[in-house]
Amino acid sequence: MTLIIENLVKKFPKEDTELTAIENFNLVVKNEEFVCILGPSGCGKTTILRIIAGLEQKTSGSIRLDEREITGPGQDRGMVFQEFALFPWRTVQKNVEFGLEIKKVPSEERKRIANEFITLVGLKGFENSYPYQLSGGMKQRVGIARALANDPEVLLMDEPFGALDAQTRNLMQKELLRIRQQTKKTIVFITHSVDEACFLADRVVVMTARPGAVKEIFVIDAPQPRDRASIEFANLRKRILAELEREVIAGPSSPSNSPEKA
Amino acid sequence: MTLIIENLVKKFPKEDTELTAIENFNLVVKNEEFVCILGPSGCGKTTILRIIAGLEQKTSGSIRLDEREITGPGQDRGMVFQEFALFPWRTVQKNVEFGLEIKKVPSEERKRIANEFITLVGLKGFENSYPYQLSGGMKQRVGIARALANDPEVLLMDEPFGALDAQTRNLMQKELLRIRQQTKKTIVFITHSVDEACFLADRVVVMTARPGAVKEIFVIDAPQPRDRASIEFANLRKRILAELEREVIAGPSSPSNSPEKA
Amino acid sequence: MKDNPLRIFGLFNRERFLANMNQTIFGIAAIVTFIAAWWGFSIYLNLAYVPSPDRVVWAFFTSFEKTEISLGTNMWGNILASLQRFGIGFVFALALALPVGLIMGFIKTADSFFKPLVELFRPIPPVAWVPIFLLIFGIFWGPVMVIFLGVFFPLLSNVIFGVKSVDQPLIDAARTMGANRITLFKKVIFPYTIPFIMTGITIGLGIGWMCIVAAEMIGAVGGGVGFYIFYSESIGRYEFMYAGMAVIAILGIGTVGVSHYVENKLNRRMGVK
Amino acid sequence: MKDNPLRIFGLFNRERFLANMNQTIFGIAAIVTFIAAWWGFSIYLNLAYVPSPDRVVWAFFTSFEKTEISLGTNMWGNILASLQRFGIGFVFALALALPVGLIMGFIKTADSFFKPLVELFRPIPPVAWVPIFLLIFGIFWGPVMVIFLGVFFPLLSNVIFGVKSVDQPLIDAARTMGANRITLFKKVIFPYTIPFIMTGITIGLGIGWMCIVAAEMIGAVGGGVGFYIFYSESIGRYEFMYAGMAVIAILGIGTVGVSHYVENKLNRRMGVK
Amino acid sequence: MQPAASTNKKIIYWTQIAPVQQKAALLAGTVDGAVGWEPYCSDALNDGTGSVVVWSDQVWPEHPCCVIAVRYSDAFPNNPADNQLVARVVKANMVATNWIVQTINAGSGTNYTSLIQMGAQFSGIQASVVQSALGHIEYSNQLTPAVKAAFANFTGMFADLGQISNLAGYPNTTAFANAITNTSYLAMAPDIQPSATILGSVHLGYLNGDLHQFARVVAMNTSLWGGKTLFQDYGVNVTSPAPYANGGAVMDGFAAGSIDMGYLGCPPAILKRINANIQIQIVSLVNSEGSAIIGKTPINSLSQLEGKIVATPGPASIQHLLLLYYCNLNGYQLKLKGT
Ligand SMILES: Nc1ncnc2c1ncn2[C@@H]1O[C@H](COP(=O)(O)OP(=O)(O)OP(=O)(O)O)[C@@H](O)[C@H]1O
Ligand SMILES: Nc1ncnc2c1ncn2[C@@H]1O[C@H](COP(=O)(O)OP(=O)(O)OP(=O)(O)O)[C@@H](O)[C@H]1O
Ligand SMILES: [Mg+2]
Ligand SMILES: [Mg+2]
Repeated sequence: MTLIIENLVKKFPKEDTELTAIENFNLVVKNEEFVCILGPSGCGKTTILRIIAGLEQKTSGSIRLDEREITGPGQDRGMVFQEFALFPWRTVQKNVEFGLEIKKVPSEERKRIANEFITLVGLKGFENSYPYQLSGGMKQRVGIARALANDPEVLLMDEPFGALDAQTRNLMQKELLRIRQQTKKTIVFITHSVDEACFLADRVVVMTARPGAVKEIFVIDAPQPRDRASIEFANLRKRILAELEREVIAGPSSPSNSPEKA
Repeated sequence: MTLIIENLVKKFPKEDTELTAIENFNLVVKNEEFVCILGPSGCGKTTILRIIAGLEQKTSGSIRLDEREITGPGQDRGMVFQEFALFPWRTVQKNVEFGLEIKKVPSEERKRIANEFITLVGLKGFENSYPYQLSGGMKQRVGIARALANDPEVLLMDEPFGALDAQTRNLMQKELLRIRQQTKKTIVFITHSVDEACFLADRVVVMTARPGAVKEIFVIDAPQPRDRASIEFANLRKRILAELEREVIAGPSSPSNSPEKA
Repeated sequence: MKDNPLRIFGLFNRERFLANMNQTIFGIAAIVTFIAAWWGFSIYLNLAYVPSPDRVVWAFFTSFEKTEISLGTNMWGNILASLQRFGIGFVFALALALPVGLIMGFIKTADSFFKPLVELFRPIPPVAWVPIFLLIFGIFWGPVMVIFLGVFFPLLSNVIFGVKSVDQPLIDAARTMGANRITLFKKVIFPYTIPFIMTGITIGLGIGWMCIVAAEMIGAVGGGVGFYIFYSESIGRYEFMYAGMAVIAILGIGTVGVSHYVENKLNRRMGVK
Repeated sequence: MKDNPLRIFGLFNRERFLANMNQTIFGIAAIVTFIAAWWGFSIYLNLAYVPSPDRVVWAFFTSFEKTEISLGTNMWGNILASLQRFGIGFVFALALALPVGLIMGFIKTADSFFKPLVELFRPIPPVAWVPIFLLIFGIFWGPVMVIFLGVFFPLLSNVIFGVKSVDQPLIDAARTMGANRITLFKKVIFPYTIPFIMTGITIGLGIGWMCIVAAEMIGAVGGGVGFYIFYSESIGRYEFMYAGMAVIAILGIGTVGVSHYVENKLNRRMGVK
Repeated sequence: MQPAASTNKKIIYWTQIAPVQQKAALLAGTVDGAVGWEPYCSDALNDGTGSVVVWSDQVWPEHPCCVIAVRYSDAFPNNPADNQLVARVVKANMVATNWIVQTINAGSGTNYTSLIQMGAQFSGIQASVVQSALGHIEYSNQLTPAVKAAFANFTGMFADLGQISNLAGYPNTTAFANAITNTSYLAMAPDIQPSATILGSVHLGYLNGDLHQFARVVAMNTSLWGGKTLFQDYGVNVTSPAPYANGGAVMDGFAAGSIDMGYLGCPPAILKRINANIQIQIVSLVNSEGSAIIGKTPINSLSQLEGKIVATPGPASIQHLLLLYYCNLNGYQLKLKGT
């Protein structure tokens, strides 16, 4: 599926005025493309993902999926949340089965799929644990398994590996690439790790500080699997880091953009 | 202050049996030392930090601060939480002032200190925002400012920079080192970033997978500020990564360690 | 799941055990103090309306054994009368408040329509309806209707409150997995609302018992435990009045106990801790 | 803070405005339908106890204007009587339930001691005390005591529940910043508990009005709006009875309104959204 | 009857307390005076708790008090069989009344002893109190022109008080009083004989502990009438719900269809017949007189009650009307305590 974002603007109310979180954001994500979004903390990454998911209303602009304007959430777009959003009254197993239940997948099949993804994220043995019994990283992995089990065409991932240790993170990255290879998903992926972005993405989008817009897009045509030790990889990392650094040092414009408060 | 942990064990109830999260953990953190803890997701890092903070009761073993057994929390140990734990009814400013209010610091002084640390974490302009109005990384930074403003002798930090972009993270790392330099704090710091550990720590502790214990300790005597591009740095990173990799691949022992369930 | 004998030892916690002991001792001390104080007062004051505890206990058992000639029944008969009205009124309230509350919480339009009506009637204390309901619906259905109102409104408010307070991130997550309004409702909102419903039921039970006592006292027809209390007081047999109050308290505790039992069952089925 | 004129335009949301319009229209439709149905029924049934809306409105105003000779007072007098008892009973309940609840929620030992006593008395519906309280405490303080009980227990439960449901991570955070039990209490538990207290007060207000109506009907001593309702029914002037019920409803809405106002003020001072 | 001028500052307060509890209230000091029905007046008087201010017959000689009313609807009693049942209840009441009057006149004997005992049990009051109470109640059944005139007079007072605003379509109080009294059953009574078979059943309401309605208690006592109730003796099975708290509730019982006939005071019958349009007729008198205003000893006059509180059974009762009337007569204003 192709995602077209044009002149997207999003404002939030803030105290007596308003805050422009996103301003004139333009991006096309092609079918089966893997796009990583990088940007300073608070620049609007989560906000954009939520708008794509249909969970947040845009203030103005246009956002289309295969030429259909997005008006609400749908099974075609799955999301991994930055703050996990697990159902506290469901066990790990039942959390992962949630989407499959909705699709009315038969119980046996549901179990099989759920177990597959629970194993994939390394949580075998915790099928019957409740979210409050898990560590931060384990919760995050349940969220990933839940989104993957549902097999959406577009996968929206908000810092999905942020709470994982380097090794688990590497394993998960490889698994994600394998799954993408098999299932031809379109993926929008938010991360703070330039290394991760370079390892995964077809294109890396660097955003400006608040109000968020596209600052620069890096196309990576190195074939998968990529070698982190290669010179090209190191060069790319450096270029992106430099770009980001400039943005963070420039800093966000005043948080309140009402003329009187400026 | 010197922290001595001996034969620490922590068990949690799990379904009909119990889960050993920590087993025979031994560590001495010297006065003014900066120790980083690394380990696979779910290995018990948060649990150890909570026991040091006095928020969780150990199952057995001994944990002492300057020869006094730790029995509960105290102002001498400050903590930055993995899941932020901001007071939702307080603004950013009021959250940061919390500890100072408790210490009965006069209002003017309180404001000055709070503003200093809010600026330090890059949240100027958001003093009057409530937590729900912040992005993930912004919340995390409020948590850091809150702990620092309180100026504890021992600083316990649980993945404090996990939700930050690389640049902000770098800035924060440098600020932390500067503060440590000035205030001679003892710091226990949990991270998933080997790079971060190598950049910050006097010693890096690598933990085993569940049940968590100390696997290996790396002493880093390179002087601050360290050069990430240096060969020593790269070598150290590689060694630690290799150590971690082995642990993750070995994987945790069965989550339930009751003999009947094994 | 096989039980693990180690667990009993592993989890046995000496401090917790002692703490529990302490609590029990304090609790018993409180009750003993209370009874002693009561007994002392009853002897010291020597007033008919402060009977000693043993008189009340005696009256309690007597009220069950002996038929009260001027009422033509004993306590069992009165309990039956109250319980019948209570049960019917309660079940009707439950049967109406649950669907209406869930729908009002979930569908904006329904809320806009029903809310003004609810807000019109809710502020009228159910007890205020007693006289007119006795007239319109008679001595059986009158109190039933009062209980219905007494249970209906707090339950409705709680259900609506529950539906509206579902964590937004959970709704978001379910929607991205393709939940439509119906499944959202079945799999997220309803499980989330159960504790609120149960709170509403507990409050409703309390108010329901109050309503029936009031209705039976105000109407003072058709028997019931409330009537028994009123009657015993009016002829100055205060120990029987206190016995009647104890019976009402026990009935109240019983119904709340049943509701907690159901709550636990439901929670277990829903997998909520 | 200066007001920002842009904000008014920036936040003006056509869809939200239309949605609100829709809601208002539905609400008005509901009320109109109700009044029309009532009017129709009253004409169709032609029963004394289903007076038409205009009769009730007329009775409402008449009850304020005209002194009822056989009572020696008008509605104002009855409102005064009810409001006095209500106010005193409510304030006493508040003054006792707040500290006791906070302490019981916070100090294990206090909880162990008081809980059995609370659990002994709570299941007795406050209304069941009406006859004996009237005898012991008289026609003024009797109803006051009933209201006291009616407000005290739900408020107490809510306060305890609030204290116990404070988010553990927030307590943890405060403790690591050196909060001792007192500051923990002042800066975390109390602010967290405010919404629970307010819920308890709202429930307590509802129960309090129910108690006073019941007490005034059962005892029917010393006037009050509950008495007025009962009296009007007993001589068959139903339109005045409904007027009395409307008055009670308005008093109820008024007190809840005051409590919401206080809640908002408090929340603003505490910085809770 | 007009309210005293508002310049009149002489106020007596009232509060509503059921007669059964009035003595306790006097003792507790909650009130300083009370107006109630027998035997509760005598109960307070006999042990010196209270002193008489005035007996009701001193204010309104021979005033009617309780009556038997019957509910009129499309269903009952609209045929000869139902009319028979009503007449037979009236007859049984009449027989019981006569028995009471004779027994009281005899003043002793087994019948007298059991009468006193019945009264004591029914009202929960000592036998000696019942004995003196019976001396203040006039038991009679006939709806004489004087009784009807008294009904008309009461109706007029209610109109003056503003408690009623119309006369149910009748041109004046006399016409109304005539319309709600139906003497035909009393007229049928002399010819009615006991019946060997049960002809039907009647739901009959009555008030809690009111010795005015003693005839019903006597009629229901099976030991006096050869193992059945007097009503059964006359072919009627009588069933009753629990006793009603006041006459207004009995009228509600009629409206709700819970009872077919009932014992109640005439004021609530008049008030609710007009205001609530509850279709009843008064078919028999039950008693006259038998109420009193009393003060807490040593209070024994209205002037001593000035500024004090008097307990009444409630503003719809004849006792309340008595107090109101007597206060007005003596230039006092009655005001609800606490307002
Ligand atoms: N309250 C609890 N009840 C039961 N089990 C728990 C509880 N808290 C933690 N655990 C278990 O203890 C183990 C260690 O958890 P902990 O949170 O310390 O891990 P961690 O090292 O911080 O992991 P991460 O890097 O993912 O945050 C996990 O297996 C977890 O399931
Ligand atoms: N509900 C809200 N109300 C008001 N402001 C909001 C809200 N949600 C987000 N914002 C603001 O919008 C801006 C962008 O937030 P967003 O969460 O999209 O950032 P982000 O790029 O995801 O940051 P991070 O990397 O820290 O998660 C922030 O300044 C934040 O304060
Ligand atoms: Mg984000
Ligand atoms: Mg952790």
